[in-house]
Amino acid sequence: MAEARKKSIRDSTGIVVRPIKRTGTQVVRSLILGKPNTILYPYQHLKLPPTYRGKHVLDFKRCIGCSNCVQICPNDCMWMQKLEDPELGKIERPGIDMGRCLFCGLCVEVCPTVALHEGVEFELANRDRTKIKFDPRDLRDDHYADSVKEERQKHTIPVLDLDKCSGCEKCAGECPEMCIAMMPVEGTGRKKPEFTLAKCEGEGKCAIVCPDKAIEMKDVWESYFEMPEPKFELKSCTGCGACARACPAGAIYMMDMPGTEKTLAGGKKGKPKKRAVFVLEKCVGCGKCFRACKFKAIEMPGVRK
Amino acid sequence: MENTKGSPGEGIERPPMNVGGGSAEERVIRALIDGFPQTVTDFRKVRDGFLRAKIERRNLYKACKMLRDQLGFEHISMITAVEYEDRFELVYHIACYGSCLLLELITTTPKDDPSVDSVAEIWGGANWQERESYDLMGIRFNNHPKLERILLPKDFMFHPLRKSYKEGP
Amino acid sequence: MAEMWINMGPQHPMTHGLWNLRIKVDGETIVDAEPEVGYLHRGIEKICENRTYTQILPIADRLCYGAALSWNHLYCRTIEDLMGLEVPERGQYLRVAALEMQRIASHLMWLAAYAADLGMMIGFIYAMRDREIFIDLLQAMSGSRLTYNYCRIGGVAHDAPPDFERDSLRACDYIEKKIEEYYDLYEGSKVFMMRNVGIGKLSKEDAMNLGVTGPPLRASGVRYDLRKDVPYESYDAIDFQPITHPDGDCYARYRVRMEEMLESCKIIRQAVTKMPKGKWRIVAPRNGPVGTGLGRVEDPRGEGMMYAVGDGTDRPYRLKIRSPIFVTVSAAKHMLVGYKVADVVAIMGGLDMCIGETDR
Amino acid sequence: MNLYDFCYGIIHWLVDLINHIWYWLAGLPGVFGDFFRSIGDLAASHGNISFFAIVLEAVIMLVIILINVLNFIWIDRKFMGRMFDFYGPYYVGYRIGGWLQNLADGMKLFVKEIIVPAKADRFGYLVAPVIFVGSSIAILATIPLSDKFGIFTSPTDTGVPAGVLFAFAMFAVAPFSILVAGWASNNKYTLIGGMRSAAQMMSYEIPLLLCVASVVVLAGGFSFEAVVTAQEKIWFAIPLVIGFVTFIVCMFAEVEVQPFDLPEAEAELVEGWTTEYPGMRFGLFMMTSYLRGYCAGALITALFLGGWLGPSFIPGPIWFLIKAYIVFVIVEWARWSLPRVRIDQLLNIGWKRLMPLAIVNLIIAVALKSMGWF
Repeated sequence: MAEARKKSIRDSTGIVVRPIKRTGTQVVRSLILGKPNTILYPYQHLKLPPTYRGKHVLDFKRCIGCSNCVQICPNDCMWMQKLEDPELGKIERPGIDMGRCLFCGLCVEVCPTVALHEGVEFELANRDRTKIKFDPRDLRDDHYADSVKEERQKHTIPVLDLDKCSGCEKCAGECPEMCIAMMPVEGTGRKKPEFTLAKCEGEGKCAIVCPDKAIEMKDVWESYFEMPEPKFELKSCTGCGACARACPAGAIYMMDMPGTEKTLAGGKKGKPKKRAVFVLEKCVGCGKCFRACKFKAIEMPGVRK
Repeated sequence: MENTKGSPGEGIERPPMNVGGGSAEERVIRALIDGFPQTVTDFRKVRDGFLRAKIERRNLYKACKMLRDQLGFEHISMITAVEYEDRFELVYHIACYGSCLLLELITTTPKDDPSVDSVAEIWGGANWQERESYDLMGIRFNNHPKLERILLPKDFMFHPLRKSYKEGP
Repeated sequence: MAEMWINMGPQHPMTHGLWNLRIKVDGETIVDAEPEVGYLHRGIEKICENRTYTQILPIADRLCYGAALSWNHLYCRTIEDLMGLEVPERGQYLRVAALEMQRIASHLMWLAAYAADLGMMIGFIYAMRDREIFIDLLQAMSGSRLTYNYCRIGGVAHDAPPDFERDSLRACDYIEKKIEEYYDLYEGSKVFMMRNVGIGKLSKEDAMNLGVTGPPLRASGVRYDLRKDVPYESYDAIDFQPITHPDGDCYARYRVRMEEMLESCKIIRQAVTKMPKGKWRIVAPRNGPVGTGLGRVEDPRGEGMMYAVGDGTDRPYRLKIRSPIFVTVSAAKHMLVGYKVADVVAIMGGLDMCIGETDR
Repeated sequence: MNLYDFCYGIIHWLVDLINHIWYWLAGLPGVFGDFFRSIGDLAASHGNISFFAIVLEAVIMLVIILINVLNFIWIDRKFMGRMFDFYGPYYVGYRIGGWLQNLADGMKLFVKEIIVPAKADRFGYLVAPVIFVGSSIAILATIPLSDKFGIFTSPTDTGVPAGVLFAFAMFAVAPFSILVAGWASNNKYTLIGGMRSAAQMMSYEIPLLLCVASVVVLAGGFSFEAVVTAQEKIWFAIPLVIGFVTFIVCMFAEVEVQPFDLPEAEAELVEGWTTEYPGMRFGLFMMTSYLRGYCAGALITALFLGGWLGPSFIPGPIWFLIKAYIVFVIVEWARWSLPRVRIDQLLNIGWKRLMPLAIVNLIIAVALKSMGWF
């Protein structure tokens, strides 16, 4: 039909009639047949799709305060704020400065526990610049996250709680795909089960058989971004526990190393030195341990201080 | 319209040597190596339709002239200036409409004397790109028709894309 | 008559965006023209050197506000070439569909600005109204209306929204019917033809030599379309024809863009129906390898290229952006000389200027 | 019983009312009484009453026309809105379709600050709008809405004998004021805008007046009443169809409507010659351009579409206004659907296309007249 239109200019007889006929039918169409194309804004609102990237919504229960979103934000418009919450205790949640935010949606994708979402509210104008710096409490909405269909797949993996684990190796024998291997933890003389998650099918036999309930099957979201892994050097670790306290995901446990007690003045035995042990399945790659460690015991390639 | 899979750029007259797609690459390679034996080094075919070659800056101009006249490379897509620790690298992407080829010519210049012959006479499209490289990276193009700053104000003293250019002016 | 230099810009209703066209005028006819750019230079190439690969995605969107998605996609292609990644099949088809919708939206934005320049407010309003259809489709896919940030390194951000296929097919039928109406509105009126036919002629040799690419090049008769000749994503699995026009004047450029919109509808239909199921995204490595990556894409305005140099860290060492309009504008002189001052509007409007990408 | 009688009656009744006071004061002793009695006699004299009657007539006509112009602005924006597929003015006075939007705009322009550009020529800058608005309103003086309803000076009067001539004379004063406005505001672009507009009007004045000449030849008289009554049997638009079309196209150029609105070409010159006029002066210019739109409509109906002639169930003036509205809507319709013409194309359309057509039309008119059909 485009070729049919290929008329030379000379015989475009309509000189001015055809465009007028065209606009005429448009008047008829919008006056009599349908309503005009526009909506009367303050009284009528457009329905926005659920994927619309508007004002952020934060689920306090899901968020673990790992500051991944703060690090990935291209405009540095997020900051971690320490809060005192009645039921969650002392927590750290991100606040957003909408004045700088460019609504790119990267923070929503990098969040390991899918706590941060972007709602459909876009009327954020305000006369006072400080009022568009939203405090975490302003962004809080604990049941918005469940209503949103999340595209990332969830798969259940065994999660180890090292304090309860006594190193009895029952889970290693039980696992049908043999993906659990008991690795000795250097210096502490105890053993710790290492999971190769690629082979794990997630039936949870190891969780059932574990005598002291150290292994628990948890739903973990797949991550779209490759997150850095911490590497630990025993030599320079003084066992101060700063990294264990800093880790939001609880992936670092302090285990004491027998035989390193120093004899104190009164001949009594001092407490044994401690060392950090990493459960890498829980790690979300936020780099907080790397920044907390003052003795360079933890290496993370590519993460800046 | 011509037949469905007519070779693109058919409507234009091309130098006689352009025969068939596959052998076009060999022909370009042979022509360049015969024309400039020592100066064209490590010729590589990255993927079909994309060649890469290093060339001395001495006879860059002659090579480009030959590329346009005999081998039918009518379009210079992009001129990039990259600053390394010890050298400047100028990457020329030259495209041929006839056989959909893209040639990446890389020339290096010492760090202290970043100057190279201008190809603005051969391809009109290179004029502004060379001015931009001069403006942002400080590479002088000899006998360029109008080598001035294009993006930055005329009285700007620095070349911002240099690694040494850290904070504001 | 004394020749005098006139400044058409930088703040002028004819220039879409901030650039200045200095024309030397002898009476009414143009003798010489010299465009000046650089008023919107944000130093994006320097910014990208201090950001990680993922953080550059939203910056790449803001290169050209008219076709944000095609620049975002070009950046992703460059980094995928640098890292040697392969995008899953569904991701490629989603990208092709989104890119073609962006092309139609960008051409409609051009048509709106072009009609408004020639004095037809009605053309502006119609084109903007029909562009809304595609903006809504892209909004449902990616989440925002102008800077979509839809492509990710190694795939696409979100899957297609529910009943995406039905909506896009309906949108294509709607826009094809509307383009038929536009032919009445534009080619039907002799006044429009008087202002366009034979104005701003650019010969084939000049177009090729001066580095003009995209619709203005195809309007001068060169049958070269990157989507067809250097197929990327899944364009080779889709059959469509690049549009050319022998004349090379303003009318030819208008004509090429209108028919390209119809071609894009054909591509969208095929892409949407052939879209396979499965993953649409892979996890990209955090640190890029040492080496170089090249992306070459058919932007609605011409041939967009990016050249990235990686140095092993998670930030690019150098990212060069080749903007089609930056080179096409340098050829403005050849299109302008010999025509009237009132034609500058039509000729420069025909190039679909987007200053964001010109000045970077 | 034409408008003059009606106004004469009103003024007469008013004067009698006031004279009661004078004659009551006339009862004062001596010279004071005589003084008030003479005022009373003067007021009641025929000259005084007819003078005020004509003033009242002019006021009535002006009020009617200005209400129509406001209606035109509203129709234009509403009709254009629907043509552009949106609502048009809606919020201000939404029960009557946003009609009050024009008043709101007027109010807004009233409160704007009056700025005179520093280096502008003060006298020229201030006088230009006065001439432009004055001459445009003066066109309306001689256009009667019907043989009974117009500005007449005696009960049996049927309008100014050379009404058509006067109307087009006033119509041609505008280019002078546009030139002065463009030049006086001391801005390069408005100067170009002013000159372009003057060139455009000059080149379209001649074919316009040739068409008018052909109409007057057929009608045999210069007054509107003669022209309209001559169209009793058949409207002049039918025999002189070429003249009708040329007249409309020339009116497009005279009133600076879209295909020919070179002076306000947004693309090249920002706003043409009204750039430097802020506030209510710009409001006056804008309102006057619609007023001239009405005048164009009125002249087309009067000369070609048989002014107030029409089946009698609708009174004369209403017929006149209906036809004027229809012509205006058609002008707007074409205005919003055509792009702008280039300056040289504009001039060669004027001289090479319209001029011959106008002459051919004049020949036809003379031929018809000499064959005695009219």
